[in-house]
Amino acid sequence: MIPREFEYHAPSSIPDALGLLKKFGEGAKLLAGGHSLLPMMKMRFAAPEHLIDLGRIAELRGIREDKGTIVLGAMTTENEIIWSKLLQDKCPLLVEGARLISDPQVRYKGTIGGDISHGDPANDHPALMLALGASFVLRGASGERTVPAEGFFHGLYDTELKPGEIMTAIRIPVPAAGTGYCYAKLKRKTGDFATAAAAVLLRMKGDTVQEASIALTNVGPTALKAKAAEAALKGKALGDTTIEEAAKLAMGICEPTADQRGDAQYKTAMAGEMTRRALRTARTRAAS
Amino acid sequence: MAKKQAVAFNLNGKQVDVLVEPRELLIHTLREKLAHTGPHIGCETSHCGACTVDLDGMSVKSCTVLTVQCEGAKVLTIEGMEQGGALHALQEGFHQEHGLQCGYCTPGMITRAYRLLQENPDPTEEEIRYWMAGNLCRCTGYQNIVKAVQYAAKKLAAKAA
Amino acid sequence: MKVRIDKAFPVAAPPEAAWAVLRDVEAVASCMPGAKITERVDDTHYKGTVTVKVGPATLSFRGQIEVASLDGTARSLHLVAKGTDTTGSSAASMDLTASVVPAEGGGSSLKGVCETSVSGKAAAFGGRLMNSVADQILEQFAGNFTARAAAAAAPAGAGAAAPEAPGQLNGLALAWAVFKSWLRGLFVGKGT
Amino acid sequence: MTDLLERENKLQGMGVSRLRKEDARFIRGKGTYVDDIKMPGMLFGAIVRSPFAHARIKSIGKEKALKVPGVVAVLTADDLKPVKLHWMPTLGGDVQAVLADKKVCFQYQEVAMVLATDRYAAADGVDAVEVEYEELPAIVDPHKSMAKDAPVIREDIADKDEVGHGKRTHPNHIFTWDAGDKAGTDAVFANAAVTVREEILNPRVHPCPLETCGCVASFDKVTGQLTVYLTSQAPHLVRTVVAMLSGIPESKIRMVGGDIGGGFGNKVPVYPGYVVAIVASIVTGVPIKWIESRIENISTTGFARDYHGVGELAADKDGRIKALRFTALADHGAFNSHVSATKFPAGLFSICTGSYDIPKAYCRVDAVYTNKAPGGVAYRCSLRVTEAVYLIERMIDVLAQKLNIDKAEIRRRNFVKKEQFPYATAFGWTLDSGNYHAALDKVLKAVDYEGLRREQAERRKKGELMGIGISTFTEIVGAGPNKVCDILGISLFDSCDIRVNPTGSAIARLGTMTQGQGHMTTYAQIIATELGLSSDEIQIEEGDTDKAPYGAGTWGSRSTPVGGAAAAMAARKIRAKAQKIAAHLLEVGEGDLEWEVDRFKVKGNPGKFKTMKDIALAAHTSNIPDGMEKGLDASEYYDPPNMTFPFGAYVCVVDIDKYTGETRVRRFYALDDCGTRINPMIIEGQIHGGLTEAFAVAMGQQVPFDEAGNHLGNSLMDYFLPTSAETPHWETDHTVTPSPHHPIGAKGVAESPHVGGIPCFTNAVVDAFAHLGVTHLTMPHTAYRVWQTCNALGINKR
Repeated sequence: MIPREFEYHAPSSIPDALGLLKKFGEGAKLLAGGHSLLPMMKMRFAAPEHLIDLGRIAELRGIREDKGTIVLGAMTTENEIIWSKLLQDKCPLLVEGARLISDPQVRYKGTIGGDISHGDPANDHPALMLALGASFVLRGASGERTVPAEGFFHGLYDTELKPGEIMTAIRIPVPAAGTGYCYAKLKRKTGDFATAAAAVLLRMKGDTVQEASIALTNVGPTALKAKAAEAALKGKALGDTTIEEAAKLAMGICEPTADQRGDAQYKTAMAGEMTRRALRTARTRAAS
Repeated sequence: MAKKQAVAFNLNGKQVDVLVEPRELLIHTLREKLAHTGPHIGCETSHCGACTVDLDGMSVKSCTVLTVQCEGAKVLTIEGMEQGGALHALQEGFHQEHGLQCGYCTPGMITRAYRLLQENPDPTEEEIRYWMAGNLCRCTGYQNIVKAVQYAAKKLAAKAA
Repeated sequence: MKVRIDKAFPVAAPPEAAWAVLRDVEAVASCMPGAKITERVDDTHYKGTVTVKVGPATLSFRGQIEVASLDGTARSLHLVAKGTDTTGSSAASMDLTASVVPAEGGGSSLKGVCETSVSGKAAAFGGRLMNSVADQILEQFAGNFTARAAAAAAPAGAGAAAPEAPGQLNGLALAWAVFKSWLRGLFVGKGT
Repeated sequence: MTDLLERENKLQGMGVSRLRKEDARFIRGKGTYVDDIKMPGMLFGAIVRSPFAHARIKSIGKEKALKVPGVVAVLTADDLKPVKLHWMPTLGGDVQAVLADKKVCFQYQEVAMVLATDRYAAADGVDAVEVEYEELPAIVDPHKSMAKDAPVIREDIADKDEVGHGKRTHPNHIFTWDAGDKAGTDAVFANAAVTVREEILNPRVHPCPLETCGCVASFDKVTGQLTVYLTSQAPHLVRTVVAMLSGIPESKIRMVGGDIGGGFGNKVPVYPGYVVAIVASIVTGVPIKWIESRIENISTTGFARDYHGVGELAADKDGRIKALRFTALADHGAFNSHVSATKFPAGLFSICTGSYDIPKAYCRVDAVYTNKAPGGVAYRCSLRVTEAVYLIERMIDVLAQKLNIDKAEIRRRNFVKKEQFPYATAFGWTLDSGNYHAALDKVLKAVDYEGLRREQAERRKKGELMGIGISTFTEIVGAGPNKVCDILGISLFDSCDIRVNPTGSAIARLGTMTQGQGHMTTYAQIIATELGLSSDEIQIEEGDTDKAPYGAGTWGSRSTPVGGAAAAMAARKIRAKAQKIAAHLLEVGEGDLEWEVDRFKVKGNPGKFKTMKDIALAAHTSNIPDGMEKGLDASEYYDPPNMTFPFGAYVCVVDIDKYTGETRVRRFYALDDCGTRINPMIIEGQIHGGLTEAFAVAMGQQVPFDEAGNHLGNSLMDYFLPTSAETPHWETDHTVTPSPHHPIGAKGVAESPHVGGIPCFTNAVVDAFAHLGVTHLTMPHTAYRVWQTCNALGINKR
């Protein structure tokens, strides 16, 4: 469990990092929290010649609010998210999600930007981002662009992030006050990926759903936005039948792969079950 | 062999300088170059927490941190817990509450609990079980480890008061 | 971890043209995604490599390709490829039987039977997804093959429009196949 | 009187929750585990392993590896042949390849060792070794091992019709062992009012101690002395094997256990890694360190179980068991390498009559080779006791369900009664002591069993799944009586050597080997009580074969039953001598003296006495009886007259979420009776740990393979080690029924919670489905599996 040899670089600014990326191209990998890449390097499945550590770039850190938008530096750690007063108040879904990621030590190192740009549907932030309608700030040699979470995830480890680009920030529109939320995650044990999970935002008016946002973790090649399920809820009274219909529609878009966690049938059923539970909890948290 | 790099950091209050390959893992530098064998290696895939050390105020698994990332950092290991010949309340608690058996996970447990109590000085049993879940123990079943952390929390609170 | 896939693909070229490509092992190899022939030992034995790159992970297999049989009358080719990865900790093998049969409208159809297996570290982490691997390999092989055959058949000149065999397997497909559960299996999904 | 209490307290002897002496170093990070040892010029050895489960080795290319900076040498079987160390005897009567000799028989098998200046260079070297394999068909399912056309796994012994344990009937057959009265049992079954049958699997699991296996071997070419620091639960046995193997006189081999990061059975066998490191040190003349990675640990060293059992009970209509018939197909992997007493190749499987009075019984075990890692070690139990107890504790529930008798009641009806002890089982074991009814009743009362059953009935009406599991197990530990127990011909005694110093402190050395059990603390307590010296002044040493007397080590809960007995007996020899000295000093006859806590006093004259400290000093002066040897030392090699039989009554309450399959352990109440209790604090700690490992095995552990013999989950991501968040809260309780044949009445306890806990969890999970006709579910009870059960029953429709 020893990595192959590589050169280490610790740029202190984004331009420097971009410069290094350009210079070393294919042979270079970005290092954020390192809890996906380093184990892979120790198993010698990954052997980059150059490791570019983003850990010393101050402008990639921090959580702030900017006119109704929460802006997180891509290198913001899960632990910083968990303890952020701002997020606890204005975006509790993200806090709830972060608390369910891996284990305490990993959450000190793991970053939201790394989690998202890794493009792994088993990671939790992709679904959270889809549910929250977030967008990502990507910077490359040719400048900066902001892309929505929807459409960012192309496939396993395949995202909109181009070679030579770095994700610098995550922008999340502050959910309206009184929005119900829940991240329901089923996992085998601490530190495991989700067997299936559902992220839900719910805006109610009385018993009627004004807006529902639902995204699923680890039941397809990418995190999935359950659009049909969302549409089915909009304008309806939230009850057992509507929740059931939404769950069925959510299960309809699942295409999980069998592994030690279970077969496709089980994982699909769990995606439905997590959707039901997330909707019910979100309902109890939503102001009517 | 890739060019070695000089890395300087603060280990348990003392400045140390090491010359390492970029690929060298912090756990190996601590154990083999700096003779700090308290932190142990249990899984190498960052699941067991036996290698836990405190890095700039974070509990981290030193099997998944590169030494070159520690330039200028403050590193605290089990060896740095005892102050002026006096055991830390956690070390005392693990002994008093029989929170260890084979002792292999103990340094990581204590180091992790140290940071936990900095962030939450009065944790409930449930909170302790949640915030200590990055450290595996095969001997104790955790029940006495929970007691040990509570023992230390009380003791530290009394001291502070 | 072994899987068998049995498929047929339409080829937009007459059987002769298709067979011309199929019988040329080096041409066939160039249709194999990620495959490269590095040495021709003799008419029926070749050495080559297959590289799979996915996200941050890369796996290179090096090994032999043997032409087990080449049957002109049946227009059928039987290839056996075996290899171990460069660290010796994983191994893969593929047994491919491909044959060209005439189809309506002067075209032809490529029938492929592909048995793929992975051993060692790679199997421990990706074996359960071999089905989609084999499927993908065959799909892409067929795609490249058809294009090449069509080009060969085209009056413009054989092989002129032959597609570049991709230097590595389509990340998305194989990634999904070989590495997904492996990454699930081992790594805490944080950071990159 | 208060003075008496004071003196007793000062001793910190038996029965006291004395804080552990060994903690001082561990809480400071000052333990000395094998990987902490660094010697001048030491090289690091890393092993090249097979990616195939079954293959021929066509060639091994070292050249590239030898060019890697830092790589010093690459060793293969061919390099070991000249010294005849490419094969080694196992503690199971078989032989095992140290480095693969022309052929590999399981995935990750040892093929070569790369020696390098550090572990980084060694890892690079391992990647550079080029091995050419020719893959062969593999056998993964033991049921297919003995098929006519099955590939021969062990060509090396293909011509041998036995490997240590009787006739082999197939090249992949290891042994067939049976016990009991087959004809008599069959007859009872033929005429029984009721019979039940169930196929019961103990899946392949791994003890997975937090520290992996490893060693540092150092051979001194000048003195011919070999010193090995290693993770062994039985250093003396390893020394003997190494001596047999290498021809080095045992007197020139020193094995040192040092601190061990948990064993749980994983660290009993002799592993190729140790042997290659030793050879490498002999060849290179420098110290060699070999340390397993976690993946290597789970994949190659000491798995447990893989027992495919069939349980059958015959009973009358009232549920009184008349006969038992258990068989098991045992998958031992590619080599029969686990430790087993010569006469007990299937370990102590014949304890499977459990706590019950069963007149007729027959059991049989067929062991076979497969292309999987060797082992079958005793994971926190005596060999095959978990498998045996799991069968009987499951089957009695199956019988209860068939007859619709309450699961506590059916146990009461079949228990061996208090007055029947010592009780001879149908398999010939003599259960030393027990009080099963009292234990069960105490537990049922504590958890309000009736109330729980009422609640369960209510919940079932609402379609909820609540399960109540009971386990009333009897363990068999303390191997063992020398007339029946030996390994490689060496009897399973254990030993203690006590020396009392002039000033009344003492040092005791034993042949056992602690791995977290707290021997430094508890042995001192036994001796303190026996000698009347403060346990704080009694030093305990184990594990260094140059210092400690010969012993079979710590496994199968041997330490208290055998080592602890040796300590007590040695101490008594000293006390007997002390009494003579006291009589001499007090100028009275020995018969005029009586022992009190820490002194001999003259009967009827309390003012006249000599403390053990006084006597210790006198023993080193001329003021002792004429002709008496000086000093106050004694040693004891203890041959236990019988095994000890700890028992317990456990109740587990679970709530199952039928929509996710998740099982929540609401309550677990464990009553253990380990006879005399030496240190209640340590006993409770051992029970917490054993229950947690039982929870892991029952609810999540399994080492999965595909049909080609590839591992499908050999890291800690897939292999289930529960964290503090998953682990239930444990309630413990006890009764005390001393062992009549043990010097202090103690029985051993660390394994009971594992052995008794596993069936308790499964019984609870199955009980949750009992009203739906489910009689058995295969471990581990993961959410996925439990959900599949719910789904098949159609009870989780939305």
